[in-house]
Amino acid sequence: MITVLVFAHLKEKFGQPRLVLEEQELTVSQLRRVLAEQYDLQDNSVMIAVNEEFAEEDEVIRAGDTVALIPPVSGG
Amino acid sequence: MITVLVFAHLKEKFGQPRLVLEEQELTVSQLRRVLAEQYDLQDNSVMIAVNEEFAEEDEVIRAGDTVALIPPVSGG
Amino acid sequence: MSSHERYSRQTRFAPIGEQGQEALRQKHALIVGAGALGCGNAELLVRAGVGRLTIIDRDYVDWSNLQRQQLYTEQDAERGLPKAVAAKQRLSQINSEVQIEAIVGELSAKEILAYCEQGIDVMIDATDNFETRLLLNDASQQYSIPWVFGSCTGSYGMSMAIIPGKTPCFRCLLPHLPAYSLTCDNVGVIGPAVAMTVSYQAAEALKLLTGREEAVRPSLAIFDVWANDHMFLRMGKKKQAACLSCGEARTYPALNEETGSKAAVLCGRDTVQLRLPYSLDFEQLAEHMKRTGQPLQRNPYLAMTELEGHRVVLFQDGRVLIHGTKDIQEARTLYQRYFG
Amino acid sequence: MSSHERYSRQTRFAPIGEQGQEALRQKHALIVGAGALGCGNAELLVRAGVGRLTIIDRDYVDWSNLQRQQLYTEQDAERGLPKAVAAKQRLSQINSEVQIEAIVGELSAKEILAYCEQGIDVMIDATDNFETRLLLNDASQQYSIPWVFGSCTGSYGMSMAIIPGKTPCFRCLLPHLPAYSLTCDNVGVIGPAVAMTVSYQAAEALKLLTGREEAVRPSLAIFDVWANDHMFLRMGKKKQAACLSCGEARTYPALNEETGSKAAVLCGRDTVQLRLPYSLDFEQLAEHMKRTGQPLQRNPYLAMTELEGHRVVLFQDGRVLIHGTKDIQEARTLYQRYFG
Repeated sequence: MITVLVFAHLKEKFGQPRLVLEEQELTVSQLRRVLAEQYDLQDNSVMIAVNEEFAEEDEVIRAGDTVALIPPVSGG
Repeated sequence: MITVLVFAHLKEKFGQPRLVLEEQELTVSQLRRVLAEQYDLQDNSVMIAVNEEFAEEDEVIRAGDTVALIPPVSGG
Repeated sequence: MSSHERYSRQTRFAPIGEQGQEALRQKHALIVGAGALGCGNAELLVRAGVGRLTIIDRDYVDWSNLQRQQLYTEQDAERGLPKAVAAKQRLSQINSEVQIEAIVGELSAKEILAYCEQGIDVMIDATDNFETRLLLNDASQQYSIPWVFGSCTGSYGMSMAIIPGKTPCFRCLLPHLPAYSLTCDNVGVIGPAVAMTVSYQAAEALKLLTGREEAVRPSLAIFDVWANDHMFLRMGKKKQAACLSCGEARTYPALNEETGSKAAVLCGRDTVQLRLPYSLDFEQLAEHMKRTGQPLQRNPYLAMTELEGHRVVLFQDGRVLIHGTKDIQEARTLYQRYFG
Repeated sequence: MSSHERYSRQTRFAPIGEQGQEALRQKHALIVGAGALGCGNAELLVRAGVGRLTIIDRDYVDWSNLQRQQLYTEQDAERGLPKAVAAKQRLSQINSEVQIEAIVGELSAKEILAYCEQGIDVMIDATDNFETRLLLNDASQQYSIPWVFGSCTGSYGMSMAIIPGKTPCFRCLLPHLPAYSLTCDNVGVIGPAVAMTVSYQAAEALKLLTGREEAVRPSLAIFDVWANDHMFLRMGKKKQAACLSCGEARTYPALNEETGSKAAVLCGRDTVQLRLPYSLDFEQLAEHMKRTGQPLQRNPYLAMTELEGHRVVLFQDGRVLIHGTKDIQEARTLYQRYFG
């Protein structure tokens, strides 16, 4: 089980502040594909952190990890 | 092993941002006694949280828990 | 552009919307203190469009305030304006749609109860001492009015909304007041720590004032902007059944104590405050000072002089600040020597 | 009270002290943008006593800014003052010891390089778009000047100090710019989110400017003051060896692109900006408008008129804002029709 915390407008998009994925192991880019296919999240600019650390695209996420989806915003 | 995070001026008092106690199990009031005797912390007003939740004086702290010592300040 | 557009960026924020904005316009907030936290909270609520704001403070603008008290300018410090007066001036220029009341004086039990009777929707703690917080806390419980605690010193601060019947109260949270408390007087304070405390306080106040109590954070935020610490502490079972402020046999002790001692050492200042049992007539005072040959500087709100190296500030309500000492006896003696 | 006392609460903060205060007095900060983040950061640094501050902004004060832009008053909005001008006015009243330069205009690659040549110690991001951030980022890398990223929208924001040679750069952090970005135009923004972003930015700027780089937070802060989220995200291996801004074969692409398009839809505003290839003579313009019978409102910095329901604002440097549209072609057509 992988917990995915979501921030800002993604909360409304997903209708909840966190997702729970049943996957045992997947890479960050595989996660992006799952989010695109199952949750209609096409945005490549969303930053992804695993256990409060920024993750590379080939990094492996494992059951028990906590993922955060961080959409950049430009306002100032 | 119990990790004790310390805030504000307690960092300077203890010379470090965290203490590590070897105790396996003790109550919050026992922890206050340990801090008074071994670390010269006499201040009864310091708030104590265990695993990011406020703790009662009789609550039991166990190895692996993270304690936070939060000194109240009055400035404004 | 119309005043309707004025709040457009706030009404577009979905959790507030037009409805929350209208609710906010109907609300009355009380801010206790016009120091660093008072300035920041007042500015945020006035810009946001609260209907009515009452701000009370006992002090005047001093040069050492300018480093972090965002409503004040050099001119305010030069003129020695009472903070409440200077704050109202700036706040009115920022938003003339808000009804602003500024009170120069100390908050006593009698006064806070009178405000609560009038109808206050949220109280914001911008005080510099625990005694006044206990007063706010008891009044909050007696009248079921939420208040937002906040304090900061150095780079460290904390904040929490206290909602009667829902969260633990301040006395539950802090059953033992510190014997010695950190203030900006002894360890200083930096602007970003103030800004963060204000951000936390004003966010919760805005939730309460726009009718979104369900969004209020149920935890104490603590942070250190220099050491890069940050934590939300959940309340657990902290609410005390035996609490004298919110428990079953509550007595509201802070409201029943004699309101303030006659003399006190002020937090954050090397200063003693004396309370005379009568109000001061500045004309008479000026006459008296002319006879003794002391120069007296005046504005409509207060009079200042210099006695034996101590700056002395006299308010019309009978309060006298003696700067440059923390010794109440020394302050009394000095006052007696010149004013009898 | 002397100006020495002015910073007493900051020098008593041990990590700054007298030494840090003196260092700060020697430093020059550049703030890019005088919107919500620009106002807040500028006020904090000016109150803190930075030696010199340059602030640049292309916009003027509008009623919808007052809800969150702390340097401006109703009078500034009425007069339609350029933000940089209004900001300087207020900042000078706050602290006359700081040397403040206000520039009305857009930041181009040429300009930012010129500032860096002059000597800037820290750059603060108060822009409203990613393009300008990439410009700051490249200039920062080329001249080894740290900058402090910050952005916010709704109740959500983020901030991080970017230190060349030490942290990943902005391009490493955000290799893919969003196709569609949240701004205060589409989802609004609330004051407490601004205050928190400013607090994080100013804290890091203060560390850098007082010579305490070792205290800089090595993580991206993200937070949501309404949803009560808060996280510090560590950088991991995020620094990219192949990065075009900070990698081995860097080319500083943002500095080499043509500086800004001739026309652009402005973030946060239903507005198109046109750039004329010449500066505007307001006397001639007034003559021209008199002939066409259009009313023209002027102040020393800009001229405003109303054309077919669109407010049109003309700056001396040749920029023209057409409000009430996001259609660049429509804006061009309108301009052509009246000014040829």
